[in-house]
Amino acid sequence: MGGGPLSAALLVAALRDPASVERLDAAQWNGLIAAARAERLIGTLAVRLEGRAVPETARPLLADARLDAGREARGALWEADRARAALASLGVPLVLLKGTAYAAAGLRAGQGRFIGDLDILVPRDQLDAVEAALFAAGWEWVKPDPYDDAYYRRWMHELPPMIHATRDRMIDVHHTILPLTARQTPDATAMIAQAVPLDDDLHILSPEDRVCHAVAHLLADGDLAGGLRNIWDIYCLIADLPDPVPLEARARRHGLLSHVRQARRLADALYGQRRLRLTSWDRIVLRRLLARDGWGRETRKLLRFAFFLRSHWLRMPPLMLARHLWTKWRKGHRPR
Amino acid sequence: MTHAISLRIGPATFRVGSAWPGPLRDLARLYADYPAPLDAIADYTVRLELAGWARRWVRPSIFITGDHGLADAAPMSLAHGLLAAEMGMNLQMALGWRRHLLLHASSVEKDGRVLVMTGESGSGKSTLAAQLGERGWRLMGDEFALLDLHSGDIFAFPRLISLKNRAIDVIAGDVPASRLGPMLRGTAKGDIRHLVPRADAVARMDEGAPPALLLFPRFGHAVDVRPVAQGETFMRLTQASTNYVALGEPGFAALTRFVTHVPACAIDFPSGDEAIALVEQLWAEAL
Amino acid sequence: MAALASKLSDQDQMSDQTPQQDDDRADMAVPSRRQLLMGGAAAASAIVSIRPALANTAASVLNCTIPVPDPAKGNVHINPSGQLVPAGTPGAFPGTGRSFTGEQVKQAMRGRPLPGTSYGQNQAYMNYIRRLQSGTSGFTCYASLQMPR
Amino acid sequence: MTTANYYRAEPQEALVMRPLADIVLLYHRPSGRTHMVVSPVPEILDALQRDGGGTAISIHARLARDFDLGPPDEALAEIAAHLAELADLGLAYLK
Repeated sequence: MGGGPLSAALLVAALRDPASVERLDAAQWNGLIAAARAERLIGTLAVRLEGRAVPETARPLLADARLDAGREARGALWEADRARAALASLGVPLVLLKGTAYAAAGLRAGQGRFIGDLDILVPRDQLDAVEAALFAAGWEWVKPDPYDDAYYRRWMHELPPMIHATRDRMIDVHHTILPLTARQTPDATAMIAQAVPLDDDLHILSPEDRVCHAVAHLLADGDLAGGLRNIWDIYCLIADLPDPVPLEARARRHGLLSHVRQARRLADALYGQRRLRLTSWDRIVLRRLLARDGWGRETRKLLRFAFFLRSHWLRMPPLMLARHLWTKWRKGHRPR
Repeated sequence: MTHAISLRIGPATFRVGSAWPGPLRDLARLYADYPAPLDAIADYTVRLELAGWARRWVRPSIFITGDHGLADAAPMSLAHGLLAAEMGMNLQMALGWRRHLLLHASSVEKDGRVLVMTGESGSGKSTLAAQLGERGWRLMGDEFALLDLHSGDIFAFPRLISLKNRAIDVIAGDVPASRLGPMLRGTAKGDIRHLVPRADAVARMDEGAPPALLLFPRFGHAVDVRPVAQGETFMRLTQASTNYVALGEPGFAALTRFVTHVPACAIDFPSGDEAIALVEQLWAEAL
Repeated sequence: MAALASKLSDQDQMSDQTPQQDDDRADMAVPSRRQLLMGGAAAASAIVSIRPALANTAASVLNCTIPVPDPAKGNVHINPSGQLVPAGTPGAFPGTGRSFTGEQVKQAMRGRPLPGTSYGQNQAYMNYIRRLQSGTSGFTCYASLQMPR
Repeated sequence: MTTANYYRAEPQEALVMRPLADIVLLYHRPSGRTHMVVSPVPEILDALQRDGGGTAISIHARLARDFDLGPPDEALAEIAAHLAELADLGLAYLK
């Protein structure tokens, strides 16, 4: 029923060792492409395979993906420029996060990457001013639901998502990088202080903080949705570190040391030389990350649901989790 | 997925997987004479999945998805399985195609030049194309026209023509049964029956040709012809294209060249016969 | 588009030269001291920006449905202007517990009321549908039914 | 909408302008957006680009040389409104 080997394994192998695609047959190519699209890594794969011998029929498909990725990056940089224009009068240091930051700084992690929303980090005490300026420049709330709004403001690490009325692009304004309730409390002020300027307005996090943020986003907060993409980011970011030593100290400062070490092991297991020894918990995470079949469908549903519950659990202390889930349940939220 | 088929329509190759054999049997029969895909690597994967775990037995219904999908997609009854497969393929083209500017338009070719007709579903563009396809024109497509970004030529996407309601009687009467799909009653758009394009249209599906005339047909109104200004034509074509914005500058250049070279008219007609006479007359004037 | 069209009707010929092919900058040479149309300070916008028509055509190739209200909002009622209000608010209509198809909503936009609804219910539901925002289920379907904004 | 706001023009290579019979098409490379414009917007953009920037006042003066703009105060207000709209779209930059 699964339609050949787990396609996610094909995808990871192709990113780790691009030459390996020259041994794939048509069925394996179909699995590789379906998984790459489902994991939104088709652009990254296409850039990685540039110049490789690929079957005639796969060539235009990969060329399309590279063109799309280029346009994606330009669209993301334009959103960053619009946010800069909207916030210029506040004199607030505007720190770009995740995909937009990688694209703006020309990092390897940004090559071919799917970017989607614009994520920015601003000092917490400037949140209201930033919100007002974005409103004035044409952004609006995505979901005007009072309960969500209050929940976001109190417990989440970001404003509720906003969308620009005419450009239909979303922006997430963060004031720290993890929900306030999470056990780990990364030092956002230190991150902003160490941010690296790209030009006179836009900044990105320091090399070490970029890794810590990507790790925090993936392990501490997420249910590992988009995990393969996030770990590819982490693999590239770690590889680009000028010097690996400061990362450990920085991770310890943000209370993320064990997570950064796990991320390093996972990145090595998926995309690296696969020399680091894995824990049993690592192996469970890997099973969840590779749960996709040759048709691009999600498999191991129970394992996936367990991680879904885990992501809520990590986001808030038990008592609040119960109240939050009860409120959502009463309002009709049923996990699909 | 237990059942699968690969097929090629114009430049696009599809891999269609299904939880049931029925829809793929129809596809295999109706696409039998299409040029085969170059190899089994597909541009797109389409999946016809169970719309719920009970749906295998209780009122079986299909959830259409694939590389691209729409969360709001309505489940479809298994009886409409062939339509679900066609829609699945259309959805991948609409959301994913980048090799040409995709126009939600029908197109037919005669003497090496192409007539393009665009308009909302129900405007008559598909029926008119199907009728012209039976009257000496080469049908290139009833749903999508592919505008080449470099040459400006139109390329074909000759999927099965979906005849709706009255059009079924108008056309199905004088075509051999082997070119007709099953009668699908009570779909969201009424009764639908699929028609295989004529053999030469299928055989020549890879031949592009330059566009000579663009029409905005409107079925069910008194006969009338109005030229459409370039600015309005441009705007309406951007709204009839699912990938205009995604293509960036090449899309802008291709569409600008199209509207500055191809004359455009809005035509109203009460029925098919007036429409065909009107089209033949405007076609003669346009050359 | 209408604002632009009205401006067009009394806009005389911009330049009579035939449109150049691939030269990068159109030559703005204007033969005589032409009257540059000024619509006054409250001029309707002279700029129309093209928006992706993705939803517009995508969903027309696929049937889609619009749940009224979005089940994720729980048991809420809809007031005449289409806003979600707590169940039991006077003058508000209960949710239908079913979804309307894209076709049914398109007909309703042309005046044929949604099936199984009273006049007031139909107005409330259509106002709700018009207020749909991205992220609410049914938005893609609704966006696809609209003519270009 | 002060008429003294100074707007910097987008560099010439950032804009592709194609006149059609009844309208001017504008493709803005940095944003990947297409705009359809009618007078006086193409003329304002052209004046802005020739000087690398300008205010409603300077553009009004430059356009007045080639065109009859009608009552000055109305024309100034409209030019200022269009400049603000161009800045919103990123086709000009308010300093």
